[in-house]
Amino acid sequence: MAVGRAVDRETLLALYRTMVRIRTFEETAHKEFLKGEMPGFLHLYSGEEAIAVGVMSVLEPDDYLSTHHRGHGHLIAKGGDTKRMFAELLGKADGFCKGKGGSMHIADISLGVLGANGIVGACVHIATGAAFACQYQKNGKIAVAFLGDASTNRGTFHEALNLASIWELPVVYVVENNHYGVANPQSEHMRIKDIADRAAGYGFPGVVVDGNDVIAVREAAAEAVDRARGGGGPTLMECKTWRHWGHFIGDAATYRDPVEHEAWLKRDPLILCAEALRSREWATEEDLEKIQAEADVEMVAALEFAKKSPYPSKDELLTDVYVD
Amino acid sequence: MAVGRAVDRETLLALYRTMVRIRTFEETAHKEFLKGEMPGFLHLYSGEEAIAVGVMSVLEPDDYLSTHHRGHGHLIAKGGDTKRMFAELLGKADGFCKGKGGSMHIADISLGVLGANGIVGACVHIATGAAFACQYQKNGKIAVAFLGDASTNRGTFHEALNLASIWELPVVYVVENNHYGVANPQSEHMRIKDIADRAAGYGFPGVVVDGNDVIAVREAAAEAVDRARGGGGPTLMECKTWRHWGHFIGDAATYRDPVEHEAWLKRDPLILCAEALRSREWATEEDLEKIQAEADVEMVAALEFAKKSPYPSKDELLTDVYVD
Amino acid sequence: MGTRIMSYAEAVADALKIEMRRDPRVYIAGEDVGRFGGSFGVTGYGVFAEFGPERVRDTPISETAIVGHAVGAAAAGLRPAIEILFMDFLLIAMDELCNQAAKVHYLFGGQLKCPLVLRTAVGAGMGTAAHHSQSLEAMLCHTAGLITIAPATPYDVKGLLSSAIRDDNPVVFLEHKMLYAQKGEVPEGEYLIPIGRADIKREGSDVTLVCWSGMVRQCLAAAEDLEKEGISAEVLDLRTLIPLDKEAILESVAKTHRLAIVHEACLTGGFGGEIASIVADKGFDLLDAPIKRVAGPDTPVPFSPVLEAEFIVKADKIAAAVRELLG
Amino acid sequence: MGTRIMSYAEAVADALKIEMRRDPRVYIAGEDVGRFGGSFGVTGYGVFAEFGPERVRDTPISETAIVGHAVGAAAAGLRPAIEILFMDFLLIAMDELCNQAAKVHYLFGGQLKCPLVLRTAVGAGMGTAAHHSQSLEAMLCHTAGLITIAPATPYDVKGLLSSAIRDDNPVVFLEHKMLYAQKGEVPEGEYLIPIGRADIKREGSDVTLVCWSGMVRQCLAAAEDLEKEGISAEVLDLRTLIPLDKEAILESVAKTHRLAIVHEACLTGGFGGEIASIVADKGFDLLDAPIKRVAGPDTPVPFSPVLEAEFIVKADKIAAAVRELLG
Ligand SMILES: Cc1ncc(C[n+]2csc(CCOP(=O)(O)OP(=O)(O)O)c2C)c(N)n1
Ligand SMILES: Cc1ncc(C[n+]2csc(CCOP(=O)(O)OP(=O)(O)O)c2C)c(N)n1
Ligand SMILES: [Mg+2]
Ligand SMILES: [Mg+2]
Repeated sequence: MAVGRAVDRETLLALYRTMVRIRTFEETAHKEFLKGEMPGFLHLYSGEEAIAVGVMSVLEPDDYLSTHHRGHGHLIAKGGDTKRMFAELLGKADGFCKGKGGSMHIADISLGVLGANGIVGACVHIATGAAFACQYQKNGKIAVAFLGDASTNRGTFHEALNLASIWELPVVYVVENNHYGVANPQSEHMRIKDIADRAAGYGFPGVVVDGNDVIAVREAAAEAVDRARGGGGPTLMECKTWRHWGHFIGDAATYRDPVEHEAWLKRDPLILCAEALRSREWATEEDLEKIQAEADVEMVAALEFAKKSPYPSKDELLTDVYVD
Repeated sequence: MAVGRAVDRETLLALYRTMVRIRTFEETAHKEFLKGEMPGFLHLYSGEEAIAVGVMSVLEPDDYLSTHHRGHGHLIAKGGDTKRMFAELLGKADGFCKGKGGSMHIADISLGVLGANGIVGACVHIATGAAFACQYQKNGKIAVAFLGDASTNRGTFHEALNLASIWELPVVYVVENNHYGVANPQSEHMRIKDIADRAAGYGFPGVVVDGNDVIAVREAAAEAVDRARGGGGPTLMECKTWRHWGHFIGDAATYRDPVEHEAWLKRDPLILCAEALRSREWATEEDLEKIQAEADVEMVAALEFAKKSPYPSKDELLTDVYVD
Repeated sequence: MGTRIMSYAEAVADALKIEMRRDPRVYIAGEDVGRFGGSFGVTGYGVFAEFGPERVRDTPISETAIVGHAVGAAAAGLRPAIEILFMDFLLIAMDELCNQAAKVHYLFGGQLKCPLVLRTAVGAGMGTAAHHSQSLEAMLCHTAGLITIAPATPYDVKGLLSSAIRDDNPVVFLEHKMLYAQKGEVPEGEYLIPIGRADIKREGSDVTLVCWSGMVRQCLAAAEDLEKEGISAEVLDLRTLIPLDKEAILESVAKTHRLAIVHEACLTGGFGGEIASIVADKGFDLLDAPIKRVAGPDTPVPFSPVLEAEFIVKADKIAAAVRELLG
Repeated sequence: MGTRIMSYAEAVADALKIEMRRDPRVYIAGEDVGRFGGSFGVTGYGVFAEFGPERVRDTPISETAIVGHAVGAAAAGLRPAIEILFMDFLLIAMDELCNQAAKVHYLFGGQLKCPLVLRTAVGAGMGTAAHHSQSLEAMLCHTAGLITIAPATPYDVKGLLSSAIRDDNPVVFLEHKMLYAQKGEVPEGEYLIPIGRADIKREGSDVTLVCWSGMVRQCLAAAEDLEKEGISAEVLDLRTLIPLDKEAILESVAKTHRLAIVHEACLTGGFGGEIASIVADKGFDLLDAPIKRVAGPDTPVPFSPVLEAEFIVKADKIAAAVRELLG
């Protein structure tokens, strides 16, 4: 089923709202982490919201996706409940994974979200396999993988994309090119400028997209999703973007050029989307503030919920190892 | 040191002689295998001789190479002693590996041959690492990997080529595209026609070569080798070719189109090279027959030597596990 | 339905066909499993002929994709029966197997199942050297979340493969390449052998020989030789390694008071250690003698026929260890 | 030269610097080991500063290339000291490590050496869940051709890393991430601790606690608690797992007649099995009680702090097992 590409007022407001909710979720988690209340690693999606939101806006509710360590935004954009997400981040019993997974393994399988993943590059195979299941079952669904620029140097990327090409699978590979692995800039982890060019090695289309422009992402995603659903096989979609913070919280990102950083901050996807709304006169300052205020309220309540949620009982250590 | 590209009479005769020696080695092994005298798998290089011989003709004696399961030709072309090769194929004490490796692991390290390998795709990393050692030691050497078409679908191919590109290593990747994995034709294991196109994903040159024309291989290899030695980084060289037999001896290769097979047999690299010699009037029929006769004598003696060589003593099972 | 004499390879194919008829979600993927019929000929026994290229799928040489895609396919409702040609190549896909397939159920708090079967050929004996001969079951048995099965007979291989395909957990199914041609009586229709149940392949009273896969034959041969000397050896074929049938092991040792564990894999770090440890803890008071392990040497598998023959544990070595235990 | 108080992480860096000064063939490669200083900060302790990007090399996220290229580099005369950030990721490169690095010396009949050191961080305790917390030493210990080292103190880590880098075999060097910040007295200059030699970290006469890496601290704490109850526990830190110091284990058991083996890794298939098996064979007559293993449960490592804390073996569990042994 092809999705209408035209972005009307309601749609753009909805996209903006989801982006604001992701940002607010992330910055709430950020503060909580700095207080020392959150165990493990925290990789924030702040600055990359347009990608998850733009892509998800053209997916059907039961399409699949798999993602990587920076996966909160994808789950929210697919409809994830932020209460249960914060609970997972705190290792609580009400978390989606009963606290067993945490930030790096957050997932709501009922939404088709086959999980964030602690292994860089693992999601590429998982989405490919899910896409195969869709094709095999002829159920009209598709799958999307979200992955980082640096992850495209893993062998899994190569093997998965080649398999998807051979089997003509209904899958879209969305590279979130934030120009860095951890501290390693793209120019030092590969010798090409556009990762989309790698699609040529597999014989399917690769496209470069402004990953901070939610409308551009949505348009490119619509084309890729239509291709997948229509039996046209995979697409590699490279979205150029920038993370606002270090690789994880605790990384001051001193390896980045401050001038470049500032320039990217000016192209914050929320700012760009707000401007698009304003310039079309689809939203007043008040409307925008209201969206932010609602997100603030949601996240305060969600975090509150998570804090009150109990820890899993110790017996949970031994459950879910095998299916009985 | 750039190698002269001009092919004079002496050079072409030498190339032809080595190709004939490889073919004769392989067909001698073939017969022996059919008699049941050779354990394990036997993957013959018959039909692909022009590649090893053409590439090796522009290498220096102490350059490195690593190869795959179909690796006899590379060792002979690098100067390997056919007596010790047959001994290895028979699992004898005089084999290069004392009989511990066999056909799939044949190697003469003193010639820079870092081994055939039972793991498809492993040689790509090994040559890349050896090339790094050359660069690091600034010793002017380079490394070459010989690999199959189907092996380029492994993740190792992707990771190694990307690393070589980033580090600008002096390495040449020679894909011996015989159009099949085991029974899987190229059209079913990848959706692109020219594997050389994959180089674009790493930002270095890829070239397509007629792999049955030893002069063409030599010329393309000279360029790639000069680039590597001159600090210009890696090259992906795809040599189109055809194996005369099944994947291993015992595979009747019924999956191939007989018409296509016949067409390729007419382009047997030995036939093409012989014609090149004749048309230039660089060799008479007699000269060519003499080369074949010498190869026959060599291989009879070499096999004889190998048969007489003792098996390793049983104690050898436990040696060479660790370096003391 | 009656029984039929069939080879171990045919028995594997038989189970595949029965399960694929029964459940359309089951498909096969691997290198050259399609028209070529598999490098050990398994899918050539009518599997490809019956189910065709949609359900018996050739893959590129991409071991991480074979295992990795299956995790996603299983998560999205299929039941992959994938093949890694030689177990040695499974080392390429350990991340997909051990970090993904084995862990997704736990990681996501039970939200996801990963019902896949990974068939692979183990063992030495074909002269194929160090990259085509290993028995690496110990690595898998250390991975919580995986089931590991290693049948020794045509009867067991069929019944256990059916059970494996119907199980909701990821299963690694080890087929010994020197057993493919071995024949035996096999029921024609469908039957299930429960996962996790060992089988006494020969009763005995003086010593317990715990074994699996290719070593069952060697233990039976050793037991026959020992009988001539008046020594009665019980041969306990584990069949499934994880979950391990500890009760069967302890029961047998309670009867014989002596234990030797026999495996083809290298001694050090082999799965024999697990079995010995369990008995040295829970069965300590049952033992009249030290626990012996008879296993491959700590070396790669060599190519040369004389060395390979020396590598593989044979009946004589097993019998010698038993004599030591009783001497 | 005197000694200095330094952390385990600094001690690792110290050994790297000493060996890189000593031998220009030694170089480092890994993800973010360069200017960033390594994700655990190790190369940030002056290693990158001193040796720069030529010898301390950032790689792409390409674990098979990190390990695989090192085999070729070692074959061509270098001595790579590579890093795989978390041991969990080593599952990606098991083929390069176990099929290539470990086997090339044997495969090629001794023609080739593969002197490489692979440093990697193991263990739970940071709340990083199932893909960043594993202790997978048992898989390595089952691979003939590899040396496996797992030091527990700043002193041991420095002396053993120097020995590892000078060794001509492939060595996997396991650094426990919860030990990086632990401080201790370390000689300033170069010194070598022999590979394959266990160390009695505390003498005792009633029971032997065999342990390594992160569990040494827990065993020492347990021994202290037990002392208050009049139980004298010997803490034997293996330090090197392969080659295993069997003599030291058997000697200690000859003295104490009781053995508990303690490891953080999951119980089933863990390296504890190997140790128990050796003692149940060669030390059977020395034993006055069953052999106990105190180990992680057979589960992935969970994220939630309460579950992770439950996963990790602590002194109280060890002491309880000892009481059972003596009770
Ligand atoms: C296989 C593997 N290697 C290394 C890591 C450690 N690691 C986690 S995130 C990361 C960088 C990922 O970069 P990229 O793919 O660009 O994603 P980004 O973090 O920029 O979104 C690294 C090296 C890992 N988790 N898994
Ligand atoms: C990692 C791995 N997977 C599978 C195999 C089994 N195998 C051996 S050769 C081969 C086909 C190789 O095809 P290609 O790379 O084109 O080389 P060719 O045999 O055609 O020269 C396969 C699948 C292997 N040895 N290693
Ligand atoms: Mg990135
Ligand atoms: Mg080929």
